[in-house]
Amino acid sequence: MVKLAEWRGKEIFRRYGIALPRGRVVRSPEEALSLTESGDIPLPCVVKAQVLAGGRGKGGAVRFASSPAEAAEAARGILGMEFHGETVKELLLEEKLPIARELYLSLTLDRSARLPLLIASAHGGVEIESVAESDLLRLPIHPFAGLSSYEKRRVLRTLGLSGSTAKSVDGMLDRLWRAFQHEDAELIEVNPLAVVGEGVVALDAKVIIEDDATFRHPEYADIRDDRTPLEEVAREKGIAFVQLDGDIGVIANGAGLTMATLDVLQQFGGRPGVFLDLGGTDDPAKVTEAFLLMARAKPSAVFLNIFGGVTRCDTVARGLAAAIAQVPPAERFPLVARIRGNNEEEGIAILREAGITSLHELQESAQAAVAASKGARP
Amino acid sequence: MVKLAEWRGKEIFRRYGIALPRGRVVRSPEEALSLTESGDIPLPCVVKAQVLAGGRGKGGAVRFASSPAEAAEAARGILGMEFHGETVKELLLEEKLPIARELYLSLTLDRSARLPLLIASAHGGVEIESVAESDLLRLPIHPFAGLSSYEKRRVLRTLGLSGSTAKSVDGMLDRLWRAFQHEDAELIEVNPLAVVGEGVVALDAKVIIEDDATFRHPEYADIRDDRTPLEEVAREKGIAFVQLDGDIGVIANGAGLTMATLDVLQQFGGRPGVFLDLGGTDDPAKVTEAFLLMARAKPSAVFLNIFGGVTRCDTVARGLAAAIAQVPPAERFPLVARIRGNNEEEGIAILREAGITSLHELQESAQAAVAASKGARP
Amino acid sequence: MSVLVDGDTRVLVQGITGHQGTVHTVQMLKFGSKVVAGATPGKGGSVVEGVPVFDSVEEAVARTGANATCIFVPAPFAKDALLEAVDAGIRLAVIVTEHIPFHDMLVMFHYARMKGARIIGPNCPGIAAPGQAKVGIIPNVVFRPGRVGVISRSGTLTYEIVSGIKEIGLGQSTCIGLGGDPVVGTSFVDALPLFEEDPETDALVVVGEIGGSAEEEAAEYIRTHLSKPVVAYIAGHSAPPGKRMGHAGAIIARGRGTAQSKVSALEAAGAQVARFPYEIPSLVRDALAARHAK
Amino acid sequence: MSVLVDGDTRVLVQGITGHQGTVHTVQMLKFGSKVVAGATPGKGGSVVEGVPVFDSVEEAVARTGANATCIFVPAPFAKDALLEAVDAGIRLAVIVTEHIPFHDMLVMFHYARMKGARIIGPNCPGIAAPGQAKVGIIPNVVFRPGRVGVISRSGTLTYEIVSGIKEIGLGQSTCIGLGGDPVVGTSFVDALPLFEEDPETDALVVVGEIGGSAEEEAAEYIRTHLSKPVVAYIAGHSAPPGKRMGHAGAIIARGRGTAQSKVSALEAAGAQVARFPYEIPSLVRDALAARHAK
Repeated sequence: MVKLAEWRGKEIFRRYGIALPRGRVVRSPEEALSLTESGDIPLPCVVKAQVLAGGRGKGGAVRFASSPAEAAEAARGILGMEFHGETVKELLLEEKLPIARELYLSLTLDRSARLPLLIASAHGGVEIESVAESDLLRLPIHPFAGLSSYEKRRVLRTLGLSGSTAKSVDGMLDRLWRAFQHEDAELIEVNPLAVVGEGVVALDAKVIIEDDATFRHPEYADIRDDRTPLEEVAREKGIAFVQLDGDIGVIANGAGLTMATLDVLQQFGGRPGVFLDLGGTDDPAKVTEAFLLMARAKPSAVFLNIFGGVTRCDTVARGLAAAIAQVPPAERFPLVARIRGNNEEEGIAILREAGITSLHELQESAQAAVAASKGARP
Repeated sequence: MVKLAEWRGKEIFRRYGIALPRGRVVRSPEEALSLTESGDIPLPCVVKAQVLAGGRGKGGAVRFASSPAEAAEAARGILGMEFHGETVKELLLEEKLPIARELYLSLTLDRSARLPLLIASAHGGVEIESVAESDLLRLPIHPFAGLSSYEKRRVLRTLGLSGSTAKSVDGMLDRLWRAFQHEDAELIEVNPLAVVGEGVVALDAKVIIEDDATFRHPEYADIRDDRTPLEEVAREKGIAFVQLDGDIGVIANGAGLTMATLDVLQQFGGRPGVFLDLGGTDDPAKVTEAFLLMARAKPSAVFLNIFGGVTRCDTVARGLAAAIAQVPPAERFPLVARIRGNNEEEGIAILREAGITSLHELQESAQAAVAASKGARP
Repeated sequence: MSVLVDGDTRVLVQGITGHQGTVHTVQMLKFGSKVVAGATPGKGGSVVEGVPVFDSVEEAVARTGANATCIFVPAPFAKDALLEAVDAGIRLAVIVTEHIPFHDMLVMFHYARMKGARIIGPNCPGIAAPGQAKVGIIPNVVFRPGRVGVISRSGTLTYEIVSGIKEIGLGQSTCIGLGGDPVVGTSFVDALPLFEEDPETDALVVVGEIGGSAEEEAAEYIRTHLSKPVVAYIAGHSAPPGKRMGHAGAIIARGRGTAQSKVSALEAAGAQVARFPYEIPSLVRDALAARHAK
Repeated sequence: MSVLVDGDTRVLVQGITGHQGTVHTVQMLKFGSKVVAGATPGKGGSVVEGVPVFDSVEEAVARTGANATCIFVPAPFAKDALLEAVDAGIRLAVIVTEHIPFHDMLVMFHYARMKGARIIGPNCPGIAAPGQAKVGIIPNVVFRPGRVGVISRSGTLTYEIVSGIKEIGLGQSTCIGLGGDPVVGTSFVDALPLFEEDPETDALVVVGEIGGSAEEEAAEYIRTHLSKPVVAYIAGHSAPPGKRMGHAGAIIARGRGTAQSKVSALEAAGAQVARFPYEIPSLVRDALAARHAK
């Protein structure tokens, strides 16, 4: 899931010919000053923090300016802000347009229907979750037919548009659809879509690109605005690594087993703080790397819960044994291990040699991990 | 059916990135001389008549030149030639490439399967009709899936290619498929597709664009290389008008009825010379125009055979009556009329007022028309 | 019973507010069809010849229970009209519109098939079952209820032939004009089984044209599956090779699709093949007599 | 009997010459599956673990009668592999490959459905019927023939649960791992009717995850159509909203797809919902006992 900052989303919009306000990215108050002084950004203008979380307006991360000095002041006020855990490093400066109405459009996936879903509403400019279901049009689009004119007419009726404004939205719908497909987007959201004069303009852009499609779009592979530094390192090594609020480290394989492991730990009073999904691997070195990465997260204890399938128990045991030897004494932590499934006996034997006992039951091992996190020796 | 001359087809190929020999269109021996002298067209080169009929090589409409003088001489020899009824007005001058093998590729329509059909053969450079069925690969391509890699691999196996030549054809197949779809082609044929060094080059290009799709491709609407002047006038007026070898004119409505009418005339010893399909119309003026156009073809007699449906009998009768008054005495011809179907009685009455008797049976009226064409008064 | 349409067919007319749409709505109503709705974007709320018009097919279906559509919209918009009908749940679409690009029709055909909908046409006169319903534009005057099924690739030639059947005192169970385009939603082999299974049909008339191989495929089907007598006719014996005769389908290419190839195939399949349209009615009468004599 | 696969299933392995393809071919053979062919472009003529390898699926099907495929090819080529299999007439495709873009999967899903083929997966462990056949990668050790059907969105968690069922002396009729991607070829509501109709299945285990609404739809189906007892488990109770938990599917968004919403729906549908995986085996035993007591 590659979430793009507003300005990056708008760069995509621009490539597809979607109407936008005039705007520029700035990273300092000085830039804001000079772009408004030069007229590159007309006044009055909007200064928007480039963060991924929503609710920027209410949160003070969007300000208005009617002079270059105000623009610089607004930039100074927003840059460096902490906004829902993100530090604001970039701003988008845009002309402020006279908005007649605010509408909503998005394209996403309807998992049940296995179809792209177009959502439209005449009630834009607010969080779409807060709009009543009866005010939303949900229109599944079949990829074999594409976005048909009749479907666009339904959208226009929902938005209550006609004439040249309708025509402007009609063209935009085609462009959004093309962008959704060609950029392998998970989500394209325009909220608000502003009626300005006879046409429409995308005031905001929320674009999420599918991670799995980055082999077709290497340009997105480097965009990683929503990851912590350790998550980023893990990603580079091809390990799924997520940081949470607790203190117990979890190493498991497979999303379902990982989640079930977290659930069980929590049930016994533990607080999972970081988890790491090995996925399917048969490379002990990857297990070693994962374990060392886990060590860097400084967990109070680690629970290794592996069910061997593609990833065999002996592979995990070998990687783990190699890793333990490498952890610096200062970074050591209690470890509870449970390995089951393919090559279970070999794995258990290898762990035993490394001084680690593999427990059999999920329940007892989770309890042991929680106890260890609270200071008991496993 | 917009048949494109080779050079026009190659212009499309170039737009889609399909590899071609270096070439230029010339319309005089002087152009051929200067382009080869300047090196714009490298020597040796090929000089090809730009006509729509096949068999140019055997027919002397393709020549080779190894000096500018020879190029000019070849151009002089070919320009102005009559080739299967076409006068050669344009030539394509192309570099002569060192050809290792000649292959065949085309995309067309499989009517029965309702799917585009890719045809490939390792036996290129000859008329594809002469290639044994066992040496042809016929591959239906589903529009919902597009041209898949596995299908391209089948083509490459059929062509006996591997390595970089295969890669070159793989890319070309994607481009041909895109051109076939995006240009609304009825046929795209590359014969021969030449293996030159490690790659492939389209030595010839046969492209037919679908008439019905010209609303999406206005650039093709003006290309009409395969029509006689009268057919061209008819086309501008929206009338289907075809010239044949005989002398009887036929005006009918609908392709099936028109063909059946021709069949019946021929059965009774008549020779249809021009036919005109009114199609569906309810505009008497169009009927008048059609009739006057028919007059310009100087038929020995005209058989009007109408079964009224969308085109009502009274509309036809009205248009016909108006037209008869406008035909100059020198251009008059015997007329046999048969109008049936919707508003038959009104139509017959209108014709009667204009001095024309409508016959009832197809057989008797066809016989009358044949007799009239041979000098008998209808 | 009849084929594909009957007294329960509730017809929607897409493009009802256009000239042809209106004219043929009147004719369909006169024929006895239940034309329950029209659809033209932007014209919702109006009434044409007593038929309510809706902005969308979805609304028309929801409000009137329309279950078949007759499409008259211009070629550039026909694909959209068909997709709209199919997505609204309509399972029979007669497309009268001509000049639809076949690349569009490929998508229309496979999309409709995927959703379980049948297309008749495009560029076709449609379907009519005398005494039941008509969806299309075949002139009402040529019909008379009876037991002869007619399947044809032609328009006016069909009228000529159907009319001839009426003139000798016979009538039709159902008549389907398939359309002459290179890509049609329903071809002979799709339509033949419907008539074979129709208890109201005693004999079949198959009207073909040169070009393509639909008649050859029909012959194969007739040979292997059909128990009812078939009278066939192929237009275009005298057509010169390679000349376009009007229908995009009527091109002879590569030695296939000639009149002779089609006639031979049909004769080999046991069909009576008329040389001229006016021979058809008596061949049908003979075929019926032979069948009843059995 | 079993579900979707049985002793007549003839398995093709696409990507058999890759490491995972080879490893799991061995495991499938050990399980007792008839792995009859492999396909890898350019590797035709070779033999992997006694299984002949072909350049194309078409050839593999023609030569070996393969009627199911197990796809291991890398994500960028998975769409092509699936289309090739479907076009070659294969009607059951297990896609093990992970990281297939969902836009590709949309085309794959609808193309396969159009052609009457079923996809299991992608990013799934596949299907196994102990004593019959396995198409996929679920470890052989967890199985034992029996009468419990298992349907799961997870991989390793399924192994854990299936293994638990075996440890208390029960066995499985068929186990299907649906895969955890946002677009899967077969979802709970597609798989449930197969088990309902399977005479060899007495009880069902449904293993879900947070994200999406597949479990809620399953609950609705269970409530309205299922006569057999269902034990369910949902992973992800403790997952923080909005965090990606590994599977693209496991995202909680817009207040839908939470563990609580799924558990409530399943309980309302009459399923026994386990809070933890290790509770499942005994709940299944109780459900079977109650069913047999009836």
